[in-house]
Amino acid sequence: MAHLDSSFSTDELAVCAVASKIKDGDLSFVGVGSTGRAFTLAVGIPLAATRLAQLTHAPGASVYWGNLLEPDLSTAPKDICQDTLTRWRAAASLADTGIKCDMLTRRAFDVCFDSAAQIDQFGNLNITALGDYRKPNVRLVGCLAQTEHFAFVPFPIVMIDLDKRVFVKEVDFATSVGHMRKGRTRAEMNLSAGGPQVVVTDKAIFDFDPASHRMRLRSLHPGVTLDDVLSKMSFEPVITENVGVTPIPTEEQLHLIRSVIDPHQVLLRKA
Amino acid sequence: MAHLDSSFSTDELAVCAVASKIKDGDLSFVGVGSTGRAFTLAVGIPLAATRLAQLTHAPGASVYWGNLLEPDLSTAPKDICQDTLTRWRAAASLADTGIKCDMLTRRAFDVCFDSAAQIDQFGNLNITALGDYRKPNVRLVGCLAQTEHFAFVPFPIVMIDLDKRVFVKEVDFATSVGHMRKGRTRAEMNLSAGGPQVVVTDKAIFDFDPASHRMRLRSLHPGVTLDDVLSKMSFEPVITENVGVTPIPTEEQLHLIRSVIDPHQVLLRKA
Amino acid sequence: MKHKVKALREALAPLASGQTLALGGALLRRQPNAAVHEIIRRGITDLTVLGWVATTSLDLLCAAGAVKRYEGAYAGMFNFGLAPNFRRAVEQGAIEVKDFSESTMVARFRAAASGLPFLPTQALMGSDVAVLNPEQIREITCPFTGARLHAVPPASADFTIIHGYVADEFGNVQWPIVRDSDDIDQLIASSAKRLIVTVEKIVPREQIMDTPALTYIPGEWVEAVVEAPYGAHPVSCDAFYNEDAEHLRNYVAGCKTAAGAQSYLEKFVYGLESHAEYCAAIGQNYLSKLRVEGK
Amino acid sequence: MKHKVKALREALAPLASGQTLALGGALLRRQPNAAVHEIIRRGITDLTVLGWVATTSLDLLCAAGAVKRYEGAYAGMFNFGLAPNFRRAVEQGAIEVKDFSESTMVARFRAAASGLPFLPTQALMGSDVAVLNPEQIREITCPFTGARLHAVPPASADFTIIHGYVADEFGNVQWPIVRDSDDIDQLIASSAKRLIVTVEKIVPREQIMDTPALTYIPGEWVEAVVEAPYGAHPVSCDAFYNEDAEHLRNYVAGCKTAAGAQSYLEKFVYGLESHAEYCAAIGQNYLSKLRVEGK
Repeated sequence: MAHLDSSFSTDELAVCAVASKIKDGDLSFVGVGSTGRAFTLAVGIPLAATRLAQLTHAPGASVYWGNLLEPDLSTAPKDICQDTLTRWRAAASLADTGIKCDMLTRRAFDVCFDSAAQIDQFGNLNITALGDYRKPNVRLVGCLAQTEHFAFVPFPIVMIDLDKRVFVKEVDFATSVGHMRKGRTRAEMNLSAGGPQVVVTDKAIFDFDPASHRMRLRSLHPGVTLDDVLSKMSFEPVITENVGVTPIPTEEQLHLIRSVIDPHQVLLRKA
Repeated sequence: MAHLDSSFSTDELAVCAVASKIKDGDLSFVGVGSTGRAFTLAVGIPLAATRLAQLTHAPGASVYWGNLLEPDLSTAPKDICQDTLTRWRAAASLADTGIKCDMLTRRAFDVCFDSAAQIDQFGNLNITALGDYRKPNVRLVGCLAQTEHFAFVPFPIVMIDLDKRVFVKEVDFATSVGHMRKGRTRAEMNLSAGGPQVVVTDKAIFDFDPASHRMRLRSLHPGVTLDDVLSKMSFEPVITENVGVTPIPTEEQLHLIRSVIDPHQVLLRKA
Repeated sequence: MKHKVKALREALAPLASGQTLALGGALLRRQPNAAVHEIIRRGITDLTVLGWVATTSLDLLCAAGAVKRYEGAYAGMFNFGLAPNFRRAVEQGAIEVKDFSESTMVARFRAAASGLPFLPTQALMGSDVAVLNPEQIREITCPFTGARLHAVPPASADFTIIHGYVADEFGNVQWPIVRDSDDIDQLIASSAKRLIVTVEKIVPREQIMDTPALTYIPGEWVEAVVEAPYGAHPVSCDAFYNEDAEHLRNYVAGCKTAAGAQSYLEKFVYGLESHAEYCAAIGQNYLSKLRVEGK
Repeated sequence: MKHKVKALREALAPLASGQTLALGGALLRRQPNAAVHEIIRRGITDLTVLGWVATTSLDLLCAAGAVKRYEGAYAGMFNFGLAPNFRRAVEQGAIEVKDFSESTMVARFRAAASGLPFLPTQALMGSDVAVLNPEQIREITCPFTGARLHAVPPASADFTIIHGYVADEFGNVQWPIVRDSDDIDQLIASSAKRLIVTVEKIVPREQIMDTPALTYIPGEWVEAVVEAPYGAHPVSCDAFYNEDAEHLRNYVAGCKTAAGAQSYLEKFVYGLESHAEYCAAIGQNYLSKLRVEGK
């Protein structure tokens, strides 16, 4: 563990990319996650990134994870079973989740993290149903608070691996509203500022073009080609001249992630 | 204390009258009261009456007093300072008063107790201001939850001593709406069933005439004449043929009040 | 203040097919599974289920064909995947779903708890949640600002079932000081018309009365309280026992088919008479290994 | 997660005349009187005060001529009578009052806490509370049932001040397990834009982190936390000290006239530099007799 390898995983790259978006004092909404890969994307990377930000440029950053407000991220978790969460030390565990919902709707969060089964070119997300909503091909989980995330949080970060069936032209069901839906802008739908700001994938990072409201390629991960990316999307993102390469983690960042933040590989599971 | 006097006080009479209105299983809203006589009327008599009902015909009756739900009334209080309330044993002391307000508005109470600076012939109450609301002769306390009491509780019991300045033709300000206000019935004001059901005074007991919506004399306390009563009211109540005499306390009731319920005379203070 | 302890069967006797049932619990915590087993044994059908973030309780009812409609913010098996029986029934068109987001489901329970015919929300603007549910999500205008909002109706259930930690025999339910508070059980309880609470343990009234601020569901809201230790199994009751990961994995795998779901129900529900028999079938020794108290 | 401990003067420095100020506390419990003394010393005027069931905090501000408008469910001195300075100012037309009932004041703080431009209520039907306040109480129609209701606007304050029990240096405020919960301090705190909390004692962060469910105001909501022992005097901080009945009786008697109110303010506010001087003026030995801890 002490001996660092200068190579890094895609998840470690994502942790550093996400950490760079977190500002000092930011409060981030982190869900309790789901199974396997979805846990890593929705919980593991966000928690590791917040802790990395705390340890580097944003000592005052914090998270609301599950119903733990400012959980102590200095102790690396050994597992994620119920009792570990029950006894996790935190600044607050308010009486019910309704209080957290109020914080969402009164815009008390700065950042949130979202994953989904579908995302479209305008950043609409679907975690509800694939196919016809009333008799779907695949019934998914519902909404959780992801509808609120895009309605009320200024800086939602989407964490999804690139996949042609996931990055679709138009979502079957818009659980969370992006920058345009059925030709209507957020303002026309009575939504204020918000919607997804960054999409972090395993191949590239995107944001959204203010003019067209469409997803825009910002950087390719090291060693990834534009064709790699486009071959995994069912729509073409906006591509400008200044597409960069996603910055690689520094030795210091890798040391912190591997030795301090997640030594038991609970947050970033080995593939 | 053990030797009982067959004579009784007006407050003891009131305790027995109120107790007779409390049914088994009733949940009563009792405020935290105010100073002197108002405390006896709004808190002392209601608590003593509920305890008397518990000890006689209504073992399942209970109160929500302040924010104590089902306080232990079996221990007679020695004083009413903050710490006595803080440490009063109870079944529940819910996280905030908003939860009690929800219980009011969803009609979870059966009975409530109200006192006021003015009550009029239709049972409207005023605890807000005497004179012109915008520049009052006497500014009173506001509303508390008394507006909700008459809007949402099926059986409000009003506790007021008879007084010409209190029993007025029309209240200066209707904090709580009775059976008619400015010529409009409860239904016309979009209020459902409720409003004051009984008015217990130091001279007589009243209810309300369903036809005219006006206060109606039900019984005179022992030794009180109709003229005594009318001389202390600024309006004439409905008077039917069957005006009775308020039942006097039994020896058993007096024993319970004096020796078991309030031996330290905290609830029923000596005049 | 009435003695409210009942047996599970007796407590649930008034529940009938076709009614609306609200379920407490959140993800893998305090799903009222013992009560759900009893409802399934009763052969109840055509329920409208109002949930929050439901897992096993809802999915078991779906396995038994007891549900005709679900309204909630989530239906799944948390880190064990999608809810297999719920999913199959919805995909077959056997269950109608009305989705709500978390804050709007909270608003619906709050409306019911405060006796209001609606509450406003701005969470669903532009979302297909609103577009596809004009029955329950309607546009209104703020009379002060002119802002456009949606109204959502109260989550009004005929019956509500919650699994709590401990209670006295009058139905006053308390939480431990260290617990996982990521749920809305108190709110769901306060919205109930007829509330049945199962608890891990009935404790002496004296213990409750000493710390009234730990009571989160007062007996005044409760119709019946039932002692059902391990009443949330196979999910957890935080501060008492962990989720049973092995059982949950087997459940999700077995319920991939309708036939598999039927054999699960035969083995753990239909074939048993009571919650005590369920605990015996799971094994008391096995269950005790899930316990976390005193850690 | 930021260090938020400040001195009272520093914490209140951003408050300016003409702003809207929400006050926590209920009757004779946890009125933020130390903070109110400081506001009066600052010479702040023209405040709109949003209260709940306010006593000393409001009345002191009225004595100092700092209030132009009050909105709340109560203003008085509980069992010590009417609020003398509030009453005089209102009767002289110097203060405009907008009365609300308890559930509607709760609705207004809830609207602010959840970012909504209004909440509906049925509590004020027919009451002069509504008839005389068309500015803030407007009729609306339920889009589901057609029922007539009123809308009330959010209780939106520029600043909010709460007196709490204990907090860590990051502003996480906890309540004791045995306390008097008859208030809406958590709700008022959650509705705040800029929240200043005074507490009896700053305690180590470790103590807070062990029992996160006892935190009722998280530091994330707090702009500054101030250690102010006896910060609610002359009212009580339940579980810490009782109300000072003698002081309150003298206050109410003395404030029967404007001149009496001025001499009270000279003695206990203007003539002192800080809360520490206030406590010294009252007398530490005298104060310690009000304590109830460990009883």
